[in-house]
Amino acid sequence: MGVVQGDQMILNIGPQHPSTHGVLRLEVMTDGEIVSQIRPHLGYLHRCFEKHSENVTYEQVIPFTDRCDYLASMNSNFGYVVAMEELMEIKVPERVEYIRVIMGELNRIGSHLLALGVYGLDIGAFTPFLYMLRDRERILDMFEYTCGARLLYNYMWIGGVSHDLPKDFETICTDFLDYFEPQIKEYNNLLSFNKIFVERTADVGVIPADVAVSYGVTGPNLRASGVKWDVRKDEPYSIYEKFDFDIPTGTGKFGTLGDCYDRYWVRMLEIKESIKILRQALKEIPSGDVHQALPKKIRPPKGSVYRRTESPRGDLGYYIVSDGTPVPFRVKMRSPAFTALSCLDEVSRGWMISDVIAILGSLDIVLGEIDR
Amino acid sequence: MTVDTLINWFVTLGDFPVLSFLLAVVISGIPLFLVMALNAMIAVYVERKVSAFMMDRVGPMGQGPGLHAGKWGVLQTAADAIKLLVKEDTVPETSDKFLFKMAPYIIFIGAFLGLAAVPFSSTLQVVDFNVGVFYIIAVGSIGIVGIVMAGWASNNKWSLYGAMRSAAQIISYEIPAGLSIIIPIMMAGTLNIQELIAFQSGSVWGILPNWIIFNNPFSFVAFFTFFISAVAETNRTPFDIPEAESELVAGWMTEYSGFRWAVFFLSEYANMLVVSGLAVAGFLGGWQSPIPGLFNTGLWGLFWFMSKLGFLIFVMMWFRWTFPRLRVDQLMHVCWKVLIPITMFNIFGVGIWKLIFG
Amino acid sequence: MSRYFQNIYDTLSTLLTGMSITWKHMVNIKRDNVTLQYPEERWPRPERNIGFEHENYNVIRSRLHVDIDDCIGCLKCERACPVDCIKIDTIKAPTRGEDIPDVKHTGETSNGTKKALVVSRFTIDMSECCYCNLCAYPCPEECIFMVGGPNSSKHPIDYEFSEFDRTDLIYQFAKKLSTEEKENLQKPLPEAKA
Amino acid sequence: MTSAEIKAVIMDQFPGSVIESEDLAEKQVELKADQWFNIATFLKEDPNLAFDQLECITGIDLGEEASLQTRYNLHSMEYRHKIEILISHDRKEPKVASIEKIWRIGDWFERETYDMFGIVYEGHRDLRRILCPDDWEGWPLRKDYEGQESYHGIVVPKMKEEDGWE
Repeated sequence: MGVVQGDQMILNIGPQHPSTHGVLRLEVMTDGEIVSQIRPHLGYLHRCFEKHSENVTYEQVIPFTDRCDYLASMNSNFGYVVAMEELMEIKVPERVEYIRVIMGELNRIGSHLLALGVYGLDIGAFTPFLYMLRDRERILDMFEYTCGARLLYNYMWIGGVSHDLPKDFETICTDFLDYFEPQIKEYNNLLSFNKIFVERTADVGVIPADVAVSYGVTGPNLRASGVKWDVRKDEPYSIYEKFDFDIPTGTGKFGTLGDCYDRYWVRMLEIKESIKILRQALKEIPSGDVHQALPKKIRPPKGSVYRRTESPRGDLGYYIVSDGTPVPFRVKMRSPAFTALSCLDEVSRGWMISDVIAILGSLDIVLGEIDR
Repeated sequence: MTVDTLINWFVTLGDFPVLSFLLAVVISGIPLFLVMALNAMIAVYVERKVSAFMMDRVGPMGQGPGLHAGKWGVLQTAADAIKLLVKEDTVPETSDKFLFKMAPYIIFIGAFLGLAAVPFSSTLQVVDFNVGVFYIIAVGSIGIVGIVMAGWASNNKWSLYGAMRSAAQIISYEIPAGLSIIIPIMMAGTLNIQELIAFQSGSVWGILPNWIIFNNPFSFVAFFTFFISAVAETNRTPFDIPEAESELVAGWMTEYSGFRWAVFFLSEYANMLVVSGLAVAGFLGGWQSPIPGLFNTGLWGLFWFMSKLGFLIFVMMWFRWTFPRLRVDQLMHVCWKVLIPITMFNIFGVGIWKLIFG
Repeated sequence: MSRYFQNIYDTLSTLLTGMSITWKHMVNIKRDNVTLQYPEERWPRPERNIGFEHENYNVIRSRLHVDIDDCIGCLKCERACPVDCIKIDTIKAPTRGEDIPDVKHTGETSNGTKKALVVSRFTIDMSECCYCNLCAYPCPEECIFMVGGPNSSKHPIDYEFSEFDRTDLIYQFAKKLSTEEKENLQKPLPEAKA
Repeated sequence: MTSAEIKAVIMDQFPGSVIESEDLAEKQVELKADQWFNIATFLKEDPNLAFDQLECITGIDLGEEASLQTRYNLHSMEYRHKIEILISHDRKEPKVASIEKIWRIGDWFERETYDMFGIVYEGHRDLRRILCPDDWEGWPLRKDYEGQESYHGIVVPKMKEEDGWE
């Protein structure tokens, strides 16, 4: 561990801590409050997702993908299923594509809501967290109408979805969107423009664009550093080309480009974009049978595929190798939170302990996905 | 006032001055402790309900079978009290046991002494010092010794962080608090709290009560600087950095549980009481009634004092559930670079105002 | 210098707007209250009629239940389960489709298929079940399902089945067969062959 | 640029390092392990290749006796083109040059592949296990991996048959 000098102190922001967003141990070398080095220790939540998926059949892997990123499991399913359909060249009916986009975007709003709410908690504001969770509950109810589960859905299957939308899902969803849009203004007045919140997050934990790309940071964290990269626009999958929405990037609103406030603000703007997509998707959704393209026996041809999709935390990549048998030969999940956490050490040098918590919160990591 | 009357009464019985003094002090101390306990009970319940209502939830409600929390969760505080009394308060093995056990009592003494000078009404005041305001400010800083002792004794890094932060915070916020309480003293010309309140009787421009807050613009600003530094002194949001839940888990209180933690809790709410009592007495006309002419006889004084006190404590809770938390260096920035210059300017302003308008 | 006062003005205005929002929420709590008092008021589960016909599909995720009379022992659900929490043992029935009263085995299922196997053990370990509902789809007789939803008339929804002891969560659905009943079920087979 | 062109560029820059084999998909390029570090720096520095984002490093065990393989997915933010590079290692002592000096995320990806397959990346600043505990024996994702009986006295249960199931 190296000789610990006089006032150097090793502080364990340990596996059990109110704001590590999961089971993560940060071994922080500090002198006084200023942080000189952070060594994250992972693996507390390692459940051998990749080993499991070598012993279960292709469709049985889906419940495991749910449990990796349990805050956005719809998008995790979506990524796995899109990769599998590319491997097996299955063309999915139009209605299923629309349902998947609707579910993916709703799940993105839900995940961002929780990320922003918990970020307010890390900075010390209790009330926005409650408001955001109250609205997230309404999204979880919609998921429950459709597939029965609130958090871990196993809803998207290879070649389709398990259940069609309930009859009045469109009205329920549009009611939610109409109710939810003015709420964003309230969150902004309460938290986003709050001077103390701005003081605590502006110019804190700046990730320059090249460091972000070199650390493989993706998603809102990368866009906050000014790099305009979104898999939905740059490597379009499913029917995302049909919708017009734009990609919000960081603008250094209250401080330098790529600081904690930008990461927070990009997520808030992304919620507005997701609402735009949802409104278009709900208007144009065709009818049709969702079980039509479900293959009876899933036995993909020999070969491998690497497919990326845009999860709320960034590029969620699935590298699937199949050897012709109904059991996957190798499934590797490239987790966006894993790369986001890797840059924590370099970014939070020289900041104070309370800033480390702020930076960690702004990266919006989920330990289920990091440890797999 | 009660201590003096008791002493005079005992002396008439028989001339043993030391014993009568001790008796008087002990007898008038007991209601003080009751006020503290009652205040903590009510404040905990009100805090739960206020925070709940602000977050679109309803807080503790008495639902469910068997033992539950009373009609609107009224028994919740009783449940808390029993829990804290019954719960085992552990003393960590590696901690400095003597200091660990002493810390709660020192913090309690800090709050308890301060309460002695709070003027609940024209007659209801335990001791009427002729240097009341100075006494409360001085006694307010005893608590820091207890906090640092608690932080150091529990021998864990988080508590040490919490203690260091709270020491820096309370000491540095003593200055703006002291400076902004000078303004009522300058205007009333006395340190004695009862005379300070008496000075604020009558009305100005007919309808407005003659409180110091309405007296001139500088004292109006001085009330807010005093209130902000008072919030910082009792470690409440947005200055609750010592026991920042999301960083230091519970700061210097982490290792405490059971009754010792209850004492900390008691003295936190008592500190809030003392500090807002001083704010009310200094700026909002103590037990004077807001309508100048009417309702200022006998028990009305107590009612007005308690309602103003209640409002200020509610505002402190309102702060807690709305604002995020400052960082330690920002806290220092606000104190040294914002509050102190403003209070200096206020003192200068009030001086000029008194010279011109007498 | 002006930035200093601008800062103070910003702080005051944003903090006051924040406070006004919490005040607004506090004042009309009657309208905005979201919490339910759990034991008395329960959040309605989706089986209430919100726009889809219950008869054709079951979307509920709750405790698994098996109508053992309809189960033909095809082991499809055991293979479909990703976490292997279903265990089934079957014994070859002496004659296809006849009831065997002494072990209370019914020969035919409700929709008419003749059973060739006697299910001697059908256990589901609900403490390991991940509620993914993958086992309900392949069942030819639709005899394994999650309680509630379309079948809530016979089996009302149940998601509060917590136990004190973990092994109580292992549900046995097959009828109890004593050991000698199992023997004499196997014994007659050799005579039939001979 | 399509992956074929990128393959051609690599071939003429580093002759003899590309291994031709038929069952490779069009977008994959198999390289020998010896010059990998220079090729990697070339891929990153070259102006018209500019692979500045290392998407993913996947370790694969190709079968009981077959070799281990590391697959690098590279992507360029500028030109939006991608390439997948495969490097095989023999089972006994898999070794390859580490690229974490070039792409900083390589640090953690390589540590994870080392943790799961035991592929040693030379020149890595601090190669140790990232997900499994530091003193875990064996490489979990290899096909011939046998879970250890007990870890620090905690027995690793084999199958659920014995406990609690009658």
